[in-house]
Amino acid sequence: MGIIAIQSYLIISLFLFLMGIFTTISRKNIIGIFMGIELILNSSALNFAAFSRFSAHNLEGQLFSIFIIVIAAAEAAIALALMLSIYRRFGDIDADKLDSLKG
Amino acid sequence: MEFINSHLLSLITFIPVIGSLFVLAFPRDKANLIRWSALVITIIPLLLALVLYAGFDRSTAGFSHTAGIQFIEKYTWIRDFNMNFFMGVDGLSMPMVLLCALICPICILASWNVERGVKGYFFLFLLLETGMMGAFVALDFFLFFIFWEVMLLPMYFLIGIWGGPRREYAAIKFFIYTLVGSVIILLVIIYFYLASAPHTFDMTELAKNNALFGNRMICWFALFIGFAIKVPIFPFHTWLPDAHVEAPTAISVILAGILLKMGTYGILRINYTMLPDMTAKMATFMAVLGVINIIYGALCAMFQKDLKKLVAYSSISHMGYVILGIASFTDEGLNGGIFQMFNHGVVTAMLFLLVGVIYDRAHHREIDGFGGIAPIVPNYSFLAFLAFFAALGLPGLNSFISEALVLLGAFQKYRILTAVAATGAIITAAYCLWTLQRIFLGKLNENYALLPDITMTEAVTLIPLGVIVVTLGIYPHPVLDLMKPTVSFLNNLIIHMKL
Amino acid sequence: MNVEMKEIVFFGVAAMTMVPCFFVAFSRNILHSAFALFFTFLGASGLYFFLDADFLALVQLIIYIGGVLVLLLFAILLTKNIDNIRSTNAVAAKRAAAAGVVTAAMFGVILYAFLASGWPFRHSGAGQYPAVTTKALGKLLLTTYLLPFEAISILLLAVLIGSLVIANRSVK
Amino acid sequence: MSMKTFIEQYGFMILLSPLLGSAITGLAGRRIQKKYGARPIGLIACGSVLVSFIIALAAFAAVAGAREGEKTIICIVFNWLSVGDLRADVSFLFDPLSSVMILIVTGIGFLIHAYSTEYMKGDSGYYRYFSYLNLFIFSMLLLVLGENLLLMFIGWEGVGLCSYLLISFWFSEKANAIAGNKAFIVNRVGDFGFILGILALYSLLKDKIFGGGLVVPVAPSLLSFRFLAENVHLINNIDIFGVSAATVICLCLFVGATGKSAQIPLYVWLPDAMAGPTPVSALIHAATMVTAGIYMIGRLNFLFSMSGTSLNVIATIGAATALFAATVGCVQNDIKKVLAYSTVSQLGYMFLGMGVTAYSSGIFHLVTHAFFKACLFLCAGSIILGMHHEQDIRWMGGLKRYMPKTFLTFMIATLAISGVPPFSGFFSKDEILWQAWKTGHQGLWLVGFMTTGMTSFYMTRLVMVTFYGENRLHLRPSTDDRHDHDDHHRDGVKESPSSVTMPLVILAFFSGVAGFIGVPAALGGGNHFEHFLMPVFGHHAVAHHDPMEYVLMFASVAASLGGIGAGVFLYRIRPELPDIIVSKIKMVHRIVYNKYFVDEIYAFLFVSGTMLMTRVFASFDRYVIDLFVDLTAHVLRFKSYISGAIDRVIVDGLVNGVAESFLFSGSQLRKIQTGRIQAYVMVLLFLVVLGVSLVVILKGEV
Repeated sequence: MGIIAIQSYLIISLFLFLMGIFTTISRKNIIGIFMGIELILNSSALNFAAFSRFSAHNLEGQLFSIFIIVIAAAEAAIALALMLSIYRRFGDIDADKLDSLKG
Repeated sequence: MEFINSHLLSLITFIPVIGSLFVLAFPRDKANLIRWSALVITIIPLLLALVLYAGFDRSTAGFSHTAGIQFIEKYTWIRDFNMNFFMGVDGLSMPMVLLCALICPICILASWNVERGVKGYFFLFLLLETGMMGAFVALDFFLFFIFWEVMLLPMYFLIGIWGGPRREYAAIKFFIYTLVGSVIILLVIIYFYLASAPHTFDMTELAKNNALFGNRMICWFALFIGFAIKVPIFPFHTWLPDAHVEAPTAISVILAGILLKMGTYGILRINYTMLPDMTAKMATFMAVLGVINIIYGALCAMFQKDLKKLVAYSSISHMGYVILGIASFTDEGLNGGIFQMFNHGVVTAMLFLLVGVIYDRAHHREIDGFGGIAPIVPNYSFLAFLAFFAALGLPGLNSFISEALVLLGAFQKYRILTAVAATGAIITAAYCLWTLQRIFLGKLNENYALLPDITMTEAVTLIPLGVIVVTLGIYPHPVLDLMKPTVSFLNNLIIHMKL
Repeated sequence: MNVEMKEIVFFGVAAMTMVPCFFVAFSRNILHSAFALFFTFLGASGLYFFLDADFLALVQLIIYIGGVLVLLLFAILLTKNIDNIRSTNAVAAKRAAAAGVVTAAMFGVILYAFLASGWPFRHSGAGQYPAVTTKALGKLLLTTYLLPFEAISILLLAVLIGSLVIANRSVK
Repeated sequence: MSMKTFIEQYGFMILLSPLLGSAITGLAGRRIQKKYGARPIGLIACGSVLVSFIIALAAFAAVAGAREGEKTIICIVFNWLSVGDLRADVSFLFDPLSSVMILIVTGIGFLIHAYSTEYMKGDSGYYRYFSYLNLFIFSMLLLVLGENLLLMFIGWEGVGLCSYLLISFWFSEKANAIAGNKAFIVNRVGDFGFILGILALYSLLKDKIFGGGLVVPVAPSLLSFRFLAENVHLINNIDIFGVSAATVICLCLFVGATGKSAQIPLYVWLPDAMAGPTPVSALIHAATMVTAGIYMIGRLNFLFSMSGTSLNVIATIGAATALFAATVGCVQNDIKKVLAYSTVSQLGYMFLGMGVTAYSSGIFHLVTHAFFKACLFLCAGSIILGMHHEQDIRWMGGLKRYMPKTFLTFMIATLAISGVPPFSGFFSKDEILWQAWKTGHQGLWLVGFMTTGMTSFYMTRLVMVTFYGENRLHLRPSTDDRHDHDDHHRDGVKESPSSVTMPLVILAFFSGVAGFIGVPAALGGGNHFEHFLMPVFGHHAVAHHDPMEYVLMFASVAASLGGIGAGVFLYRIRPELPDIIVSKIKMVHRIVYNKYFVDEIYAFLFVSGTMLMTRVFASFDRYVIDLFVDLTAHVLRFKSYISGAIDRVIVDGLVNGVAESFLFSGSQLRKIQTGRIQAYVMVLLFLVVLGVSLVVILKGEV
């Protein structure tokens, strides 16, 4: 029972979370950014599940993870639609080109 | 009829303003309708002034409700500041009201060919007349100050808009100069209000218990400077030539004819009655200023190239006689001073109208620009000769009587000063004749060979003034008797109060 | 050494979750990173199993891999034009450095939080945790968490319509 | 209705008729002249003067006829001024002095009016001329009849005005206009003295009478002559500036007299006054106006006799002027200029007479001078008419043959002025010289004596040059453009028509006869003139027959005959001699000819002096005062600029600064808004890190 403790889950989710952030920031492609976000969401869902298992001992944590997953799915749909329209409009989906909001 | 009699003064004062509202109502393009209605509106106060003149009692002297002041109208106006609508006329203001009522219709006639903004012009003009009339008859200090300001504003616009090339500069200079003066006067008014026991603005009350006021010298000087700017007295006079040169004819007639008298009227009405002891002390100071005015004005006039500026400086010189007269505290001197105020009003009005006539025809006022036009315009030159000779104080015309009286009165008190003032007559004669000679006599200047003689309207403005100049010269009683009781009252007020 | 079979599998699953992350982050080809993502999600669902959250793991599999990842692939295939896929995915060095800094900073902060919390080892209390969680989750979902459940359904509906509208409208 | 009451009631008509005449011809003249030509205007003018002449005769008769005590008749019209203690009525005083004067004024005036109807024929300003002339008669009568000083002053300036108008009558000529100006301004300078005299008199009397609490009848008219005559002694012992009041007042009044009667300091205007038409010179600048000064001294003789010094001053100035003017008169070439200087000289005589308190002899000389000087001027006028407006005697000559009547009258008048016995000049001039000698002014007598010689000399020169010898009209250089048409007229010099010569004859007759009214006792005459004026001038000690009077009489006759002889010799027998003499004393001649450059000196001293002063004052006004005004304006504007600048720089600066800093930082921050999403995320996370670390640091451990 040694290592399947909450610490390891925390470390895994932390790792996932950090890689998620790294990907979101460094990727030039919008889809890359989207992947980073998915990783972050996963890491948080994992965390919820881990805590629900190890400390809260009730299922609410898991329930919350489910919510996160559902939202992630919704978000993916929207992201896809946006990407399609951006692609059609701008011709490519390079994040740097989309700076019309530049100050 | 009874209503008119009891409210004569306020009628005379406010008819022009009410009339000006009618003028505003007329459509803009009916210039003639506006002109004629303006004329009628100014004729009514003239008639009322004649009624006033007829009903004026020439025997009472003094400065209180019972004696001296007649046609009193007194209504409480602002209760808690004890300001009341108090109007009355006495020997001092009666000739001035007459002069004002006489000059205004003549000026309306003189501004018959104003083309630009006719409605605005006549509205402001009628407002101006109310201001002047009110200032002369107001006996409540606050009311006096209000009319004093009402008189100032239209003047600024009339010069500023309808004036000559440098009108803005002249209008602003005039406005600020006079405004500074009136601000100083306002300070004194307030001081008097606070210093008087039952806080009052009523001039007669203030005069009665004027012993209450402290730092009398400063008050006297403040009032004197405030009014001196208007007269104008020597150091404060530089606004006059500019304002005159730039003002349209009718306005410079009003400015010289009536507004200058406002200053001396103020000194007599306020300085004399409210600070008699100070006035007595400062008599020599005033006399010296008067003589400077005479000599300085005459010499400057001689140098001018522009005819209107020459006449402006000549009015400074003539007003010097008024100052010398009122500073002499003798019956002859004071009577002469006030009579000179009336005469000078008539004479300069005539002179400025003449300048206006020639300016309308030749569009320039250079004295040397003309030459030998007497045979071409005989009527005009006859009137011009009459006016200029009246200006240089030829005996038999009205100015001589007032100047002689002033000199007779002043000689008793200031021997050398009056002698110097008498030399003024020589210089005045010199520049008047020299101007007449350069314009009317000598070789004919070709480009004025077919100068048209004076028209009907111009004649109607000039001839009444000419008649007055001559008749008052021969028989001065009609105006002179008005002021005698008040003058003797003022004189012994100063002499007895002399500390 | 007495490391049990369970812990080894756990290690495997953990590695399967963490290692592809590098590919997701650094790979030049967007497709490769997509596939890497597939393995990460798979690893995650494995971890859920370890947490006895069986329903959750399945949901993860179905929705994340079945839904999200498929959409992702759709997006990649629709938007990439074959020839310049490489360039679009290149990770600008300067940006990576910045990202690295931020990540390290985040790592530092969270690590500090871990350490400051004393890092108590707490093992999984066996027994109180139901093996099959679906029924309990369902009950929980429809009783105490009915409101979020309804809100989520509305959200999904809105998303459904929204994405259709966005996709169509932009054509004009 | 006795003559006296008639005068009291209708005396003012004497003034009214010329005034009406001048008003009618002046105002309506142009239309009358256009419609009916010049005749009616001449008639109206002469008629009005005739009416006043008749009334003057009546007044003279009334005064002469009156009994000893009431020789003065007052005609009060209305109260003109009554202000404070001053009461002046418009009232007229008919007494022996003024009745004599009005006789001269209206008599000679009428003759000159008749003369000028002919002389001014064809002049476009005909109506204007007569209106001014009538106005002059009115003002002169006002001066003479005025009952108080103020009224006299009005007449005084009125005459000045008319002389101005008439001198510059042909004003199209610039020189005439300037001459008119000069006359009026110089008169005005004189009037300045006159006014001062009145002021001083009035103020002193007022102090004395009202100050001293004297019981005085109802408000007296302080300046009226009758009142002055009685009360002037009151100011006897008062001093002004250390000098006795009477002297100061008399000298001031005398300044006025010199201005009006052209004595030494203020005579410069009279020669230039010849620019006016000749009849004007005759009436105004010979007979009437210039005598105003002498009349004034005569009228105020009681005042003048109070201060000996002023009388001496008057006498000396009179004598000096007489001599000075005579010298200048000898060398003038313009006929009217010669006569003008001779007038100044004769006036000097009159002042000499008044100065030596021989008032009646002064007035007597005034009367006789009026006749023969008017006659001389009118003759000059007819010569000028005959010679077609040529005034320079050098181009005349031999007119005896062409204008016999003018020549004859001119001769009589010349003899009169030179003081040849039977004629009037002798009696009046000799009377003055004798009085001068008798009252101890021997020096002045000598000057007077020399002047008599010179007078007769220059008059004879005039006669010889103009009437004898051949006609030199053709020698005249026809340079001046006025007479380009004169060739065919050259020999057409003809006698003037009768209406011109008739007044000449009358005047010549009077200048011959007038002397007999004042024959001195020494010559057996009753000296009726002096006797007549007795009530005005008081009684003189009846001179016993001092033999010296005869000696002086012979001396003066000898002097005048000598003068005539010299004149005949130089200009008739040896006409070339004068040129030789002139060439010898070139310098002296030039100085005297140019009137000792007095005009130029005056012009330089006074005219350009005042011009300089006006320039100084006007520029002082424009630059210094306006400088202050504009300075204050500039200072205010500068202050407002400063406060404006302060506002702008500091206050605005701050505000702008803040705004700018925001702007600046904004623009910097803007760079952050790169539009790249990751940049935002990065910043976000960075801030989270920052926030947490801050919380940790601040709160110690978590």
